[in-house]
Amino acid sequence: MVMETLEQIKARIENAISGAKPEIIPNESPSAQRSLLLDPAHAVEVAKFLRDDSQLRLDYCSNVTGVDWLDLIIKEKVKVKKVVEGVEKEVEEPVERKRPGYLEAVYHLYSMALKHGPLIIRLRTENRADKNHVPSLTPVWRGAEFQEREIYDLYGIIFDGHPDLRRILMWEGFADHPMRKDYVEPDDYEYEPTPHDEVLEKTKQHHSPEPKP
Amino acid sequence: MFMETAIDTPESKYEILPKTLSNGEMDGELLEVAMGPQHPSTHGVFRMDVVLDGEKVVKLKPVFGYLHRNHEKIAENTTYLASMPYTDRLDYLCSMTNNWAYALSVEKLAGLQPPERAEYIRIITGELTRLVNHTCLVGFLLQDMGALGTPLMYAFREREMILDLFESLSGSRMMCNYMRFGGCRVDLPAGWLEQAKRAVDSYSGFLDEFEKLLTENEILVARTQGIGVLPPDLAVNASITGPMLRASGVNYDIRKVDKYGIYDRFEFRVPLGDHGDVYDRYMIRLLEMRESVKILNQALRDIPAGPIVDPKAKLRGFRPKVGEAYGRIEGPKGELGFYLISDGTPNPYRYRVRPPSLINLTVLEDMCLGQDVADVVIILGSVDIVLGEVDR
Amino acid sequence: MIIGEFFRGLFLMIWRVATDQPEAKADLLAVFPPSARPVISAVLTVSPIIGIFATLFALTTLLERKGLGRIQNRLGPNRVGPFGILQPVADGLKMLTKEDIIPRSADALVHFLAPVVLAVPTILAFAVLPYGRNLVPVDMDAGILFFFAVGASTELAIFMAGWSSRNKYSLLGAMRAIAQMISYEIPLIISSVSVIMIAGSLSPVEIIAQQGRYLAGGFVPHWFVLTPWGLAGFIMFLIASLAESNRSPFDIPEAESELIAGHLTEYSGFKYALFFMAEYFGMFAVSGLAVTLFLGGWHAPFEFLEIVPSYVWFFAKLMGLVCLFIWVRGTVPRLRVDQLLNFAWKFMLPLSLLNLVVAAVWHFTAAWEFPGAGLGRWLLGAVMIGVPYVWLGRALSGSKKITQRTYRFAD
Amino acid sequence: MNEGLRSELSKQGIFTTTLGDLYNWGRKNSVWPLQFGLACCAIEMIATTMARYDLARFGAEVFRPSPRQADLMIVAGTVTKKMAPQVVRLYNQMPEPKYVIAMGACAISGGPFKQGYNVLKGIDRFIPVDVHIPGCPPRPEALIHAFMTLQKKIETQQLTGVNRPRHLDAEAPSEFPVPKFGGHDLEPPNNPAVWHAPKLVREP
Repeated sequence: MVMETLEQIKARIENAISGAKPEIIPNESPSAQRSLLLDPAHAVEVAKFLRDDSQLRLDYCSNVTGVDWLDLIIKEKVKVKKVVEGVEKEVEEPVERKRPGYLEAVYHLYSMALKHGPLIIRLRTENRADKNHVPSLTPVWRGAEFQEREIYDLYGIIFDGHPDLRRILMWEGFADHPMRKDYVEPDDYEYEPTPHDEVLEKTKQHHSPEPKP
Repeated sequence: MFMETAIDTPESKYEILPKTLSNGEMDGELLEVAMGPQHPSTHGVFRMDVVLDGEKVVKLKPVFGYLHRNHEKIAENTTYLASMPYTDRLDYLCSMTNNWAYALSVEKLAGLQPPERAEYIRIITGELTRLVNHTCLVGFLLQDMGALGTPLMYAFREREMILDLFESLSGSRMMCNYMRFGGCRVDLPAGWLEQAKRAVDSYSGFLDEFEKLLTENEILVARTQGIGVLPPDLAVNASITGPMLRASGVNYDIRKVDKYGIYDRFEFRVPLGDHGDVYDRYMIRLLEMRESVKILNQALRDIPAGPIVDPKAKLRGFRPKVGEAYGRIEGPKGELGFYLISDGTPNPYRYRVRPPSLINLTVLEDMCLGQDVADVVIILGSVDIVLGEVDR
Repeated sequence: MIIGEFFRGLFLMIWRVATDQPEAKADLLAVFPPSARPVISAVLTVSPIIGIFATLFALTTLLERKGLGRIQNRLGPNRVGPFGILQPVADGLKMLTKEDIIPRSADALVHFLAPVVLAVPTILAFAVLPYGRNLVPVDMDAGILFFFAVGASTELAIFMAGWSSRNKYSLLGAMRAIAQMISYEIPLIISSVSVIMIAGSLSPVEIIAQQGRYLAGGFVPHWFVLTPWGLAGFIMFLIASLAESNRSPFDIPEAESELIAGHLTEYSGFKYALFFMAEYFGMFAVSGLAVTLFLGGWHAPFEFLEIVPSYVWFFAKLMGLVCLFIWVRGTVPRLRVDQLLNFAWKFMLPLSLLNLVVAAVWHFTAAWEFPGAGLGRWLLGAVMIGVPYVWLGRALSGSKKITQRTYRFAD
Repeated sequence: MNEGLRSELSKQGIFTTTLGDLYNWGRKNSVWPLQFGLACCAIEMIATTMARYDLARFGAEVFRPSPRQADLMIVAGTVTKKMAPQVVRLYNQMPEPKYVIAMGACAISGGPFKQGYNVLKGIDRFIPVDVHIPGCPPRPEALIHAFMTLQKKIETQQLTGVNRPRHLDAEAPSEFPVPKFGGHDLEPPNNPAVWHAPKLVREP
């Protein structure tokens, strides 16, 4: 069975839930799996709607994953009006815009009843440091329980409303979130038989080169 | 009491919990036992913190991570192709289907289409993998039930025959690393199809023998029927997939739903159980093996000649366009999916495995509550987990 | 001179034992002063028993490993000595030299005593079994009673082991062992009571003597197993003895996949070996009793075979039962605790009580003298035990809703 | 007794042995492994005990689930940092004499997963290893070979003198410190008494 298009779903969500502002995230790759960005405030409501709506019936939350987007410096050229040599001109100027990083939770939804899918929804935190809360969808789909715990463990997204948010893969007392892109591993590369550049740098800190006779 | 002090294992939480009656008075004690990470029945390094009232389970918390070997992190720091051997080591009983799922996802991401012969080879190897996995699972389940190895020995005898096939095809018994984006690595060696045909032909006979040994065994029936019941609505809500879902009576097989590869060309049925207990899970796997044999017979009959790799696919400098893709297959254990985000570089920006084993464990506590310790072991056995995939 | 007498006595003893003659020790004992004779006599009796059964234990472990290997279509140990025959010796040597660990928090004294308390009664139980014609260590009038009395103390030892280890798995194992062994003691004893009733004696020697006749021209032995109550009793006795010796499918106290090794979890080295040995000794003892009670003891199956020394028959029957135990172990999965207890109390106990009635009927119909009376008695007994067996089996399995299932297929 | 006399006697049909040889023979032929698998290699370890390869021929099919009764720990698979303390603890719980086979690339050095943040780069950082088997995973034949290597090693051990095995040396430790979980890594990350970083020799 073929699912409605993303635009139709978006319109129906906006109709059904006032204030919800889903946003379509494009995907240029051949897979063409576009996704729907939900605002955290209405995410649980929207999720319930997606699960219970008779045409969608997305009762099966297949995959939940986190993504870490670092701060990004976007370089673009902006046309500005400037007075050059007394004449006002329109000049292109390079501007560096900083897009603050954020963490993202991605849910892949399917329908077991109607056998369609996937619908991909995304939740974003405000930033990567302190405002890293999103609502948990575990009350809607229990299948998200361990996967959200895993995202909490590895990415540090805090899921509000999760029944049992503890570390799942690393031990209690582990301080870092190792899947983040800026995670630095404990330095225990005592030696490395295959010389990668990065590893060579690390090994240099440990070993002084052999003294030449 | 004599159990108050802990044994010299600081990590395990050996403690006595008060057990209260309905009027609030203390009555006896509950026993907290950490089963695992080294326990003969946990299929690897998995721990269940079990609270027992006598022999009845009143609480069970699974503890993961003892085999968390950072597959995803490593994959994000290396090229797309270099992750292929790592996928072998996810679910180390079925490397072929892991390869397939990953190749399928990358093909979605990069828009590749494997040629017909490659699709046939994938189906053959994938279904052989399913046979291996289900046979071993039944063996391990019986081992957990205390059958002292005999069914497991028979299962592994058959497994060796299929591993011989994999070895002559890919050079490795377990870690095949065989599939490539847009096809397969090498073509079938001479005589392989005949050898495979012989193995598949003898398999129904083996299944008959196996069933004669086990299926109507009164002890097996008494131990498994009505144990670990999983209702279908909970199964769907908890994202259970694979034979475990179908044992609960939900008709959802990705081979039928997505028709990935060329599964729509084959005639096979999806067995469904009505009770969702351990016995159903056991039987569904046996019936699935028979269906796999059917698929294999058709595939081995129809396999065409031709190239095995999409000419568009390139091994060096493989950089998919910016974007993301989620591809999934019906692995022997359930839905095995790979979620990839490409940022245009040779390495994936995000690489995620959707592990069926981990997610199928979501309902472990629900199934085990109120059962005996002895049942916990076989319920876990019937879920079919491989820790490499649970913890990745 | 005395040395010559000694060797003559020794030789005569061996010769008499080998040829089933009575008073085997007499000449040898005459060498010693009268005050020393009781002690020497005891040593002469005990040392062969321990020696033979220790050897048998070693061979049985090998037989079990080889036998399981054949069941699982592999070879089993074959590298140590010819056909791996020295494997048990190597295992024994290693066990003896292995470090002995007492866990820090264990109760050291009880932990030490448990294997001893287990080993002693299992060896004591060998005292009353007749191994051959004129070959019974202690000819006790209440031998069967003695056997069950010493056999019952093994439960204590297992509980001591589980309790003192201070390990939760051990404790669970010990609890299971107590429940299981006490439950199965009852059908074990009641199924042998029918034999005692018919034989009218508690003496093993007397019971064997009553099975010493042959019918049909010496080709049908008069063993109790060939009567309806005897057959039922024998089967129940075997099942109960499997449970008593903690063998699969009743190996619940040390269920490997559930409780690591149950009460043995914290035992290492020689103490573990003692447990292991005692388990096998228990199996030998209970099989020996089954042979005595039901299989005609040391009597040959056919009259003309009585020329073969009697102890050969005894040990042949014993090893036959042991092989049966190994076969069972290689084939069936394990029961659960509650199923095991249900089986003991709801099935075995009523049937074994009923078996007493059947034995009584058998006893009182002995006077029947019409043509075909023997067959009639047999059929009557068989019906009396067979019908309740089927009915009880149906009733019990029906309550558990165990059904034949069919499966749906979706296309 | 010297070798010459012994071989002379054995030609005459008299076999002589020393207590030490007998001890080594017993140890060598009855190596019971701990039923303990970590990852992929565990499946090959199981396959080794199965019908085709049959480790039982060496008297080693007695896989004991409890470390108290085991002689040999086959570290079969990736040791993660979360699992490493338990592995060391299991080793400590085994009675002497005890042996360790590190099976597979991961157990030796971290193998393909070496770059992982949660992967211990070789179990020999915490406990002494008798035999290493390379491979990912090693074939069952390789495990059998390692097993025979271990037997050979036991057979040739001198029970006295400086080269005596660890369990006969009162000075040598039988237990090794169990690492603790830290905020970022295991503490300590290796046991300096057992392991030290190999010297880096590289062409400039």
